[in-house]
Amino acid sequence: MDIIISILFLFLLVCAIAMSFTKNTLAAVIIFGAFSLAMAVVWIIMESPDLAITEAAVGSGVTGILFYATLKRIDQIDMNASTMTGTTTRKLKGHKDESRKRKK
Amino acid sequence: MWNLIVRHLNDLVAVALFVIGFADLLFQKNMIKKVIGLNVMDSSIYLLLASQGYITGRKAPIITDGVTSAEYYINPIPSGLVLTGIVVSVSVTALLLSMTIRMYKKYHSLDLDYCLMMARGEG
Amino acid sequence: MDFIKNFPFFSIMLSMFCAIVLSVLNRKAAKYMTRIVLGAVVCLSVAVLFFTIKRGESYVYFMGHFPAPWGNEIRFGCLESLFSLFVSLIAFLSVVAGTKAVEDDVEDRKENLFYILVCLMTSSLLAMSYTNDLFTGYVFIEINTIAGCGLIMVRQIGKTTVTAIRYMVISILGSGLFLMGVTLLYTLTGHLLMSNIKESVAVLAKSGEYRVQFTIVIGLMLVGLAIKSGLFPFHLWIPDAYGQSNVVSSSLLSSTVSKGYIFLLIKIFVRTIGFDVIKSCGVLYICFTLGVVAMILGSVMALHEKSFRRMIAYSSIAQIGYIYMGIGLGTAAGVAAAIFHIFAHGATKSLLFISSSEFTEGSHTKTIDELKGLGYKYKFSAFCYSVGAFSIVGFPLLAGFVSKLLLGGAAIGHGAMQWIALLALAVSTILNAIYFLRTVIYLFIPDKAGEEKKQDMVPAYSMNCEDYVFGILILVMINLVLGLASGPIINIINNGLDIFS
Amino acid sequence: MKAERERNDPKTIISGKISGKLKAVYRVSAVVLAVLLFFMLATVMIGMPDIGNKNNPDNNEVAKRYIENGLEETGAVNIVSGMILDYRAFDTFGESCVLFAATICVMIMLRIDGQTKEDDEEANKITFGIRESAFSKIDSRNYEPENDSILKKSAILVVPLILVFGIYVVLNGHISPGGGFSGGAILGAGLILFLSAFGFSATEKFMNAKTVKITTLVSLLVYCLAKSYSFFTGANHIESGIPLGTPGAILSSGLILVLNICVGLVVACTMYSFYALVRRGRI
Repeated sequence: MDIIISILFLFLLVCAIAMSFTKNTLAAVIIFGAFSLAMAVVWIIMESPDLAITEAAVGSGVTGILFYATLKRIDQIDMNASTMTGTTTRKLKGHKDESRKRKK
Repeated sequence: MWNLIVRHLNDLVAVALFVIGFADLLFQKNMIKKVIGLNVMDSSIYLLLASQGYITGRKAPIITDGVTSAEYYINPIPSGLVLTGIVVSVSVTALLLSMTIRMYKKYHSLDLDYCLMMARGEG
Repeated sequence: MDFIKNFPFFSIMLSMFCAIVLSVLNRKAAKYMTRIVLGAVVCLSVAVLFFTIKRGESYVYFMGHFPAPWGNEIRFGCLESLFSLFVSLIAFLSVVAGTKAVEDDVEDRKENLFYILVCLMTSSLLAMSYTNDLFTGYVFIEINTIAGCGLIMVRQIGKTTVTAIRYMVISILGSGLFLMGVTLLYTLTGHLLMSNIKESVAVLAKSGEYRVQFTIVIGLMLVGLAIKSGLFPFHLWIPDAYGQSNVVSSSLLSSTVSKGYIFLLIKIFVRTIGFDVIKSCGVLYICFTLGVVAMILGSVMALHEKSFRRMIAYSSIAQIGYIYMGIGLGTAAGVAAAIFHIFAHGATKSLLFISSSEFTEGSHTKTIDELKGLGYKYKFSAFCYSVGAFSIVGFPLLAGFVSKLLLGGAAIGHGAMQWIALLALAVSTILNAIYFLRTVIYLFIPDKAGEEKKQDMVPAYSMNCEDYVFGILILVMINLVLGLASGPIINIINNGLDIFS
Repeated sequence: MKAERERNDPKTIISGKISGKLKAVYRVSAVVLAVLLFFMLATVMIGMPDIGNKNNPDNNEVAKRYIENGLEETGAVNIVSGMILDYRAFDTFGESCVLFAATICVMIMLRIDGQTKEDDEEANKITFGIRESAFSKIDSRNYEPENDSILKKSAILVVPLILVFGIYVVLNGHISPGGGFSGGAILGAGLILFLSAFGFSATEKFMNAKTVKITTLVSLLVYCLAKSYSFFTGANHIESGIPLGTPGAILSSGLILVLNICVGLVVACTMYSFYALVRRGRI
């Protein structure tokens, strides 16, 4: 038990640090999803199933979806701006790859 | 020393996560990462709170087989408080994300400092 | 008579209920319903205030079927009911007097959402003032923060969004620290109810255990709430937030929302942890120092500010410094003076903000220089603004004078702190006088050059808007009452503090 | 135009030559502050009571009564549910109001009413110059996925399961882990999945602004009134007269079931409306 929880804690710390230093916004959001999932397992080990089910549904579920929807909307705003003016206004290093795909 | 760290492992991890989240919320420029930092910070406080209720060798507070002895279950209060807290952090996350979209619509940037500068420039 | 014990609960639930129902009403119905409900809350608070003054003791009210450490409870004495009366009265008057400004600034179809936020804010402030449980306090702090953020951004120009984001980010840092403090306190004492925490803390403090821990816990809570109320090093969000949002929002934010946090802080200091423990761990010196620095620096920044609304906002920083200085003195007299200053500043600031709306909206005045000669055009607003300015400077007969007198009186007899406090009060008052009287003088300077500009000004809406006149006049009267009849109010505050802990 | 854009580009201002050094200072100060705060809090933590010890101050008479009398007094098998919805119900009521306040703020931010000029522009932009009222293929191209058959097929399989599971979690909140909030979030996630697979036109048949509004209003009102009744009777020492039923049955534990259903509905609608508002500015 101790070993499992130590590994999970290590995973949480690595996720948190990686999230702070990654350049890519989308990657940060995905790492956050992993973080929440690990948190849910920690709750199970800590004998709080209520928290586990809530964290799994909310942390990695709905919050993640909201983040993705936000990134998508931001992308949309950029796309509209570029079709309106003919120039690209992209500043985010975050989802460069996505936008490139779209332009093709 | 090692013994002490092992006994307070949950506390120390929670504090480390709290500090990382706090620094992210304060120093990251990208709004999305700020919001993630907020979530990490809140999770860490919940981890700390729930650790206090945990008692080695006891079960989750759902009554099984009609046993209602306090010797058999962990402390239910921290779980309840954390449940309330999680709702608060989801609400705040949604609010901040919606404001981020609005800001991006106006200034085409996720960088809060840059947007502040642009807003000042408007007079 | 005993039925009055239910009234605090009714006032919290009534405003929540109103907020929920407002979500389906149209703007006109929402406006009137908000007024009726806030008026009813004011009446309920008055009843509770008289009841508690008459009985002279605190009451505990179960929220549910279970007694205190198990269930939630609210507790009210005369101080809590006075604060609730103040909050609901200011909210009611701001909404009534600022109707025109709200109609101008908020989109028609979102106006009911604005009133929902006002109701939620009022209800959370009432709950914060009545609650006897730290975690309930945290939940209602969050409602207050979110509602405050909504109030800032309800005037949708691009700038307010950025301002609201910054307000929100800073506030969340504060709530994170506060929640951390609550968690650690729960770990150390095993309770969330304020009275029970006090018992445990007294036992632990006697045995000398966990001394460092308590200092850190108190520090975390203090910093968390200080960030939220905008004490000096954490004040960066104030000028933008108060300067750009709608006047009603500014008035509510500066005179009620930030005061709610300070009231909760006083509650934590006096009722939860105990003033003796607080004094022994030295946190009060931080309070005092930051308060004094805020008093001076806030005034200096206001002096340098060109924009009219932002100048009033900067003066809020100085006034919050006064309150923290009063708390930092560490005596009952100091806390009483701080509480009186909460009321005095709240009444004055809302008067200043709302009466300034006619200058800023009517003639699109932004800078102080443009105020010249407006006093002749908008006579009523200029008069009321001057009353507010005189009050905040500390003109005798008005609220600000009494509160400064009380703060000065509380400072006497503290050795070195006494001189620092008195000097800071003197310097800050002089600076206050310089920048506020400047605006008053500008208002009444005849301005030849600006004659043609006046042609296209909006006619004074004080003439045809009875709501505005009514609200502003009542605010002026509150200032006079706080100044002239300060004796009974100070008595109530002192009695309230006696039964507070 | 282009030059202006470049000048306004944050890259040239923020990460360009002006703030190259500033960025390093920023990073270093962040790390230093984090490390300092960590050591401060860590020293505090080391001196705190141990984790997992049954003699800690927080395992006191409060927790004991919850466990020993909780089943009798609230009728809920899941003690945590009984605690947050009966003993400490005022907190939980505040929590629902936080969610409500957040929804209102998100609506203020993102709802497009077509009243102001900026909104009109926005509506035009979203639909590539075609007015928003004209829902068309272009509209769906922007909001909704292209015909993604993998997503559609798997959604047909998964969505009913998710919804049933969500309903199960809500209804069993007082018996098993979960409750109104987690169940509502699961329901909301199911609705969002349905929405992203089949688009707004299919979802609007059963979930539109009116449904969301009415559901939220009714649930919150029921919640508010039920809790007011319970607070009022409790404080005045009147029997509430709500039967608790046999522990372990679905229809038991008095108001907790009703409150769980209300919270579940509110949360599902809130999550759905957050997503819809973020995606297209209307519910």
